[in-house]
Amino acid sequence: MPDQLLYATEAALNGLMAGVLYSLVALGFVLIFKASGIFNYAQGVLALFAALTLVGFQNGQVPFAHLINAVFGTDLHHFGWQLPALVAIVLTAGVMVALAIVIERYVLKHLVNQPPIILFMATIGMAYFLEGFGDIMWGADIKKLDVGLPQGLNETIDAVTFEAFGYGFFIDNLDIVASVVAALLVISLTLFSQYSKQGRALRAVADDHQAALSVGISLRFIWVLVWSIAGFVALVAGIMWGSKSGVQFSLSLIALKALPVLMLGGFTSIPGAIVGGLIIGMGEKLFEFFIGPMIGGATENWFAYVLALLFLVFRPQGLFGEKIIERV
Amino acid sequence: MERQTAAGADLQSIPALLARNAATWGALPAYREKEFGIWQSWTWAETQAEVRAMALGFLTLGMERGDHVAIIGRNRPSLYWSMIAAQMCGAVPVPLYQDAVAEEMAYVLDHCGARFVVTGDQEQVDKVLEVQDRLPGIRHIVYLDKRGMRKYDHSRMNALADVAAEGRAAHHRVGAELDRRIGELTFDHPCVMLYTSGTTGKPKGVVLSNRNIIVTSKNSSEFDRLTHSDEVLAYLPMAWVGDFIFSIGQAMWTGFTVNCPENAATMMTDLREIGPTYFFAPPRVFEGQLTNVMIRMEDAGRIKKRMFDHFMAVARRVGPAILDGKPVSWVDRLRYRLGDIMVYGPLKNTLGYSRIRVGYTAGEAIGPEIFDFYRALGINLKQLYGQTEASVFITQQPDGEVRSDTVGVPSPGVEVRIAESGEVFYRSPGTFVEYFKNPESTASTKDAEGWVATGDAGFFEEGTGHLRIIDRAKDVGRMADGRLFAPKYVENKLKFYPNILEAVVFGSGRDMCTAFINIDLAAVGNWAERNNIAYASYQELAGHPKVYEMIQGHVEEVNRSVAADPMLAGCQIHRFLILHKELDADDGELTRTRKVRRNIIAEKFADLIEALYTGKDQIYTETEVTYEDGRKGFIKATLTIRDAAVVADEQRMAAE
Amino acid sequence: MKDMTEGYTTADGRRIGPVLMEMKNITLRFGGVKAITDISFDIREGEIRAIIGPNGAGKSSMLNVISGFYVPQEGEVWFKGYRRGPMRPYQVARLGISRTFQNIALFDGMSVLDNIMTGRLTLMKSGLLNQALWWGRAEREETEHREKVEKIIDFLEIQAIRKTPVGRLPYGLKKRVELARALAAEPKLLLLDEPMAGMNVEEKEDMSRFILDVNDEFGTTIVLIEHDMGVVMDLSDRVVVMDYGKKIGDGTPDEVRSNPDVINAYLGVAHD
Amino acid sequence: MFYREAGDFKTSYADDSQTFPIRFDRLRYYAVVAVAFGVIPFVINDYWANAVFVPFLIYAIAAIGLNILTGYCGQVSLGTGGFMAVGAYACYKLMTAFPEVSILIHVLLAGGITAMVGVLFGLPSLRIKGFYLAVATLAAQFFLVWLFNKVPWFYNYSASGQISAPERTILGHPVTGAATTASAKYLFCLVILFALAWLARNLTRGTVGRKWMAIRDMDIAAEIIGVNPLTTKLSAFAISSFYIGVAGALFFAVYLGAAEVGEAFGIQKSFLILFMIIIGGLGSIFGSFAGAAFMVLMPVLLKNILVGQFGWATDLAAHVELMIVGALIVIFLIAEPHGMAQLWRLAKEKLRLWPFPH
Repeated sequence: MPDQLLYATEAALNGLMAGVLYSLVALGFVLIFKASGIFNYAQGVLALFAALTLVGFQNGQVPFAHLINAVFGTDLHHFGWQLPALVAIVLTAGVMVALAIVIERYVLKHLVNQPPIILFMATIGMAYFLEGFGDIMWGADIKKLDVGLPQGLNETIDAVTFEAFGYGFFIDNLDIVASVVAALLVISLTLFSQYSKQGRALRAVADDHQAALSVGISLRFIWVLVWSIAGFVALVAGIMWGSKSGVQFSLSLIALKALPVLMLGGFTSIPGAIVGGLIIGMGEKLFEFFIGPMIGGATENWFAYVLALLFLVFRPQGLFGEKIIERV
Repeated sequence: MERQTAAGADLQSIPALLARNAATWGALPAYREKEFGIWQSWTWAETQAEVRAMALGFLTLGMERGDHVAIIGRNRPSLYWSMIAAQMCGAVPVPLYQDAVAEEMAYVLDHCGARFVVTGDQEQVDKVLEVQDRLPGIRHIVYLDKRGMRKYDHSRMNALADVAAEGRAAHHRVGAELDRRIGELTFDHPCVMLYTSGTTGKPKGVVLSNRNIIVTSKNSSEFDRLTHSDEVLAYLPMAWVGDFIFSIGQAMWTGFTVNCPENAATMMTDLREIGPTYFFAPPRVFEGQLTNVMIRMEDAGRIKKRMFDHFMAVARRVGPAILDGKPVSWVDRLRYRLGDIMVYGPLKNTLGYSRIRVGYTAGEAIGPEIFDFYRALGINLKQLYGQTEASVFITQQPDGEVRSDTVGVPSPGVEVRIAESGEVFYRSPGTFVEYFKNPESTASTKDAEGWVATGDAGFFEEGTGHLRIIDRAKDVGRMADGRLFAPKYVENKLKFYPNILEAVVFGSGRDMCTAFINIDLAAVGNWAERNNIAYASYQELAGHPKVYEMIQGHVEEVNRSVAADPMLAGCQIHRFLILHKELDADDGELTRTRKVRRNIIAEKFADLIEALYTGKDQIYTETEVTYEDGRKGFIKATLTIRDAAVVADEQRMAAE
Repeated sequence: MKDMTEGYTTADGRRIGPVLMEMKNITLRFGGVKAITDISFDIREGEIRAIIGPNGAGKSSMLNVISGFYVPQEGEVWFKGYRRGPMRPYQVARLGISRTFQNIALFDGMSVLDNIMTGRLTLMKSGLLNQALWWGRAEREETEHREKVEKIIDFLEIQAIRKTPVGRLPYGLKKRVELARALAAEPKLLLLDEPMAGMNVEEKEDMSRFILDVNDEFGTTIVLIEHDMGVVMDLSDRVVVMDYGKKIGDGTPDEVRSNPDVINAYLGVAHD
Repeated sequence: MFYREAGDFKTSYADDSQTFPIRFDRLRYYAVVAVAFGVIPFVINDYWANAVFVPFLIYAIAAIGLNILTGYCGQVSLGTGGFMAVGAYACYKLMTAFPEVSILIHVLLAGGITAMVGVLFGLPSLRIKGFYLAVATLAAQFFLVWLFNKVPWFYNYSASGQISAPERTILGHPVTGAATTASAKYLFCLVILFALAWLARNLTRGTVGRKWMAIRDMDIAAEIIGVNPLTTKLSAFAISSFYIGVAGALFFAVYLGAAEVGEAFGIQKSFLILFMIIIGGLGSIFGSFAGAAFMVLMPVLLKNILVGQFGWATDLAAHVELMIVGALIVIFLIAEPHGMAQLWRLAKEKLRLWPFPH
């Protein structure tokens, strides 16, 4: 039946665009993992935190207002100004860099040479901390994020497709923008890591810490760098997701969405992250579209994982990860 | 009570005691050994079975009455049992020092004409084999640890376990014979033969009869109220009479448990695990542990260190008194209780001394501060005086009458008398039978009435009736006025001060005593730094007036304590000087074992001695010294001579 | 069932039994790289067999083939007269082949005692429920195996460190504990991968003594890889020499010493 | 300092390898057990039961379970919440299907069912390791929660989608349902915890435990000395899941009474239990207790102080709690990866060596 097919295509397109965002978040993971062997569970919370901060700056919120009010019985809320989106974004980016430095200084530095699983659990700890911190700083209430991105149905596509198939695809402008931005970001990051000096240093570290150190690359600098980048990526993701469905805790769950992407694409491969993201984005939408209705829907929550899980069982190193030869 | 009577009648041998114990305490532990990670234990019943099996085995190997059976190895139950097994066969066990080199071993094995040798392990077997060709007497070698023994020629060699197994198999055949032999044993049969490590000449084989061992064990056990619930750690050489008395004699008499450590390396942990209630150690062991404690405490945090020092001070003040049951103010008692919770208890625990009820030390003089340290902790550490020929005990200190400078009152059943010469003589049921194959030295040591010369000079303290050992009898001289001159006695007192390394006292045949002092560079140097006294060389430090003052203080204290004994009052030091060089074996002033060579020093430093007696207070001297590289050289120095305050006898007389 | 040719007797009178294990034309590749090329040799019961060769000659790979950690692409492995199919390493272990590792592979989270106890896992039978209730068999078994292990601890003279976590031990002792763990399995064939690497002289002497004692007391067949030529020549009955994954010599130490290929391939290297 | 070990020697391997080889520790343990069984039940009231003791006991069971898998066998799992849900729903189905059967049986069966599910999701652990596996276990978490949400059969088609525990009694005393007394809840959980902890101790001290730890410390070496990775890992998954399942069943039936899978057994639960064993101490039964106690007590404390004393808003206190927990995790991982159990061990060593520093 053609209709079915059309709906499917529409779903696929939407999935594809969601997938780009997954890839974006996943990229944050990959960068950090390659550079420091850390599997950064806090990536999602970084996005949440970035979004919260952005909103905070835009609306001129008083940081820690609740805390201050609670302690001193004051009644602060806003400074009463509104910052232009761009300024707010720049400020937020600065905050993310600062955060990266703090994280490096007070956490990572003390965890070098720990087994990966310990580092992983440490990032879970950080995630908790940041979540609490963000909420205290900006308040836990659901906030609306608007940096002036176009939203709502894209008439053009709707019209064109209607012309073509007699059925107008519903595709949200935001998604288009998001995927474009994401795509750009992905490309620029790839270029960065391929051609820039820092990028090469970064890959050197990824290949062999000792060697990198011996040629005079500062590990700490690299870490701050990648965490800043991760922070920035998080910010972008935060903006997209935030503008889509408001800034709230659930935003931090996009990290959980990115994990299967990584398992699929392999933790060490940038292309892997991208392809994995697309596969998952599209896959879950189609699965929901075809199978969902039969089993009660809302399959997005787990489909990605089960897919990745099954996949891993047959290819443990992921899509693009290199095969491990065990030695004794 | 039944034991008392029994002692007279049927308990006339170790095997008999073993049978008694197996009957009385069959299920209680007799021997334990740390092996394979746990304390393997044997009850008295099991022990008897084991020993009997070994004895049967020995019979099948053809062990005869009167044979000598050499035992070589570290303290292990099986080796103790093999001694008893030998006794059952009417043979005489001869434990040897395991660390002896093959040569010494050869002498002893040859002298006692050992026909059987029971060894601990391959190492000992090798030593015996090394000299076996010279010892045709040796008929069979038995070893305990099978490790590495498979390749050896077993025509005249066998594992103890296998011997015992053969014995069990053959019990129908030789059982009756064994019972007969056990039945023959009386008080007058030899129980063991122990070789005294020969400081002078070749070692002598001291023959001790069942009477010697059993009666001595009985008396000494009752003296300290030892019971079958006591625990000892057997870690001293099996060839030493003390170990035989503790681990066989008293163990058999009272039925207490003998524990053998896993090996030398784990000895301290094993001591801690067992926590013996009855413990013997030579002074150097206690000394070593004390230093160890102090060193470890150095690393402690400041608060903890302070706390430790504070409570140790309290303990030193009141601990011994409390232990001796003397009256102590309730405040101090409270302090001590607190200290016990904070320090003494844990400390004793980590050392493994928590459960010690009776502890002994002997062999040489023990420093008072060392002795008091352990007493202060509440450990009932006492001194005894004894020797192999006496089956150990001559005198010992009863509970509550313990002091560092006496060796106690005559042990039960022992008579002690002081000869004119000041030499100590004793007569006791423990007095040895004879020196094996050596009648003349037997005669020279033990007279017709059975009095034995100890070779030590000493005297009984008035009032307390405690014996005090002064010195080796041959070193004790007379002064011009015929008063006793005991240099070692005074020197030891001086050397108990950490600041004094060596001291040489002169006065034989003179009218007063004088002394050379060697300061301990480490201790005094340390002291100097604390009192910021600068010094460039040993010589400069030695000559420093402040140092002289300090040493003079020590000397005068010693004088006071010496004066306390009328007999020795003459040995007070009237004048002394601090030597400009350390007495050194390379210069022949000391023996290699760091004993002072009085005469050599006397002639080498004749000028100094002369100065001491001619009342000069300065003396210039040149002394030849040998440097590390063997070169010789001279050091020149001008030495100060000081007069030390002495307590005049007549004053004391008047005072009393 | 292949025929087992009779054994021989060594100079010091040790009886060497028939062939225990035979490698036939083993070839092992990693991707394109050939680690081992067409190597064949046999191991006889009760002998000490050494595999030597310069670095990268493929010695360790050979050991890994024997221990079943690598499965060769070509060739056959015969053990106790039967051809050994492809097996997981733990199955090989249960055949009575245990080993030590070049860079120590102890379980750092456990005490020396527990580490050695793991050596006996293949011999333990009690079931899960049994274990959980710590009743009957489980407890009995624990004690029995502890006794065996204590014998080994005694044999290798490591009583003093029984309860220490292996993480805290110095290198030499770790090697000894690893040997103990391998022995605990009461192996028919014991593989030692550079047992003396990085040891000082007297540690080496101790280790050599232990290896000989093991072979002597338990009659264990031993295959060892070692760099120290002196040690190898003293210890081993027969030596296989490898170079660039090929076998260039096989025979008694003396034969090997006089083999020209070996001399220029290995001994030349050994002297630098 | 309080230790008196001289004369406390072992003459058999049984004594030597017992759980508390040192006399002093043994006595202390008996004392604790005596208080737990002999004193608390008589003084406990509803507040203490619901706020502290019952959750502590139940979380302790879950923590032991996860510790077996993660601390002893080295397989990190983030699916704990999901497995607890399995236990809860299994228990619910059994309770409602066979009202006449004893609740105790149901709880244990629930554990058994969870064990099977655990094995199922444990299978991938053979191929994937470390945090790959950790992430994979999230699949279990999300899938299971979704399952219990979407399939009405699991909650007996109840309109609310909730499950709620009917009253069940043991020896005539209700242990589930509204009429349950504080001490009944407490005792019921305590008995189960005590039994399970004892079993866990036995498992971890013997053959199975050594296999697990071998896999944890160096899986390759473990396989080469003869440990079968398949059975070993799966046994860990099975037993661990059994414990977690039992904990889930109790959490629902005794503690909550009524539950909605999303908030009762969400991913947060998985992390909570994980944190318990990290802070308490990986690879230590005692650590499981310590961690559970800590994670249960801290919020109560904070609440009492921040809300009770300072009168802060509850959500603010909650945020502060989040920060503290997060910070603690990081601090512990940095300073003492073996958690409170290790701190305890060190303190004990100090006391044993007293007055010596080392």
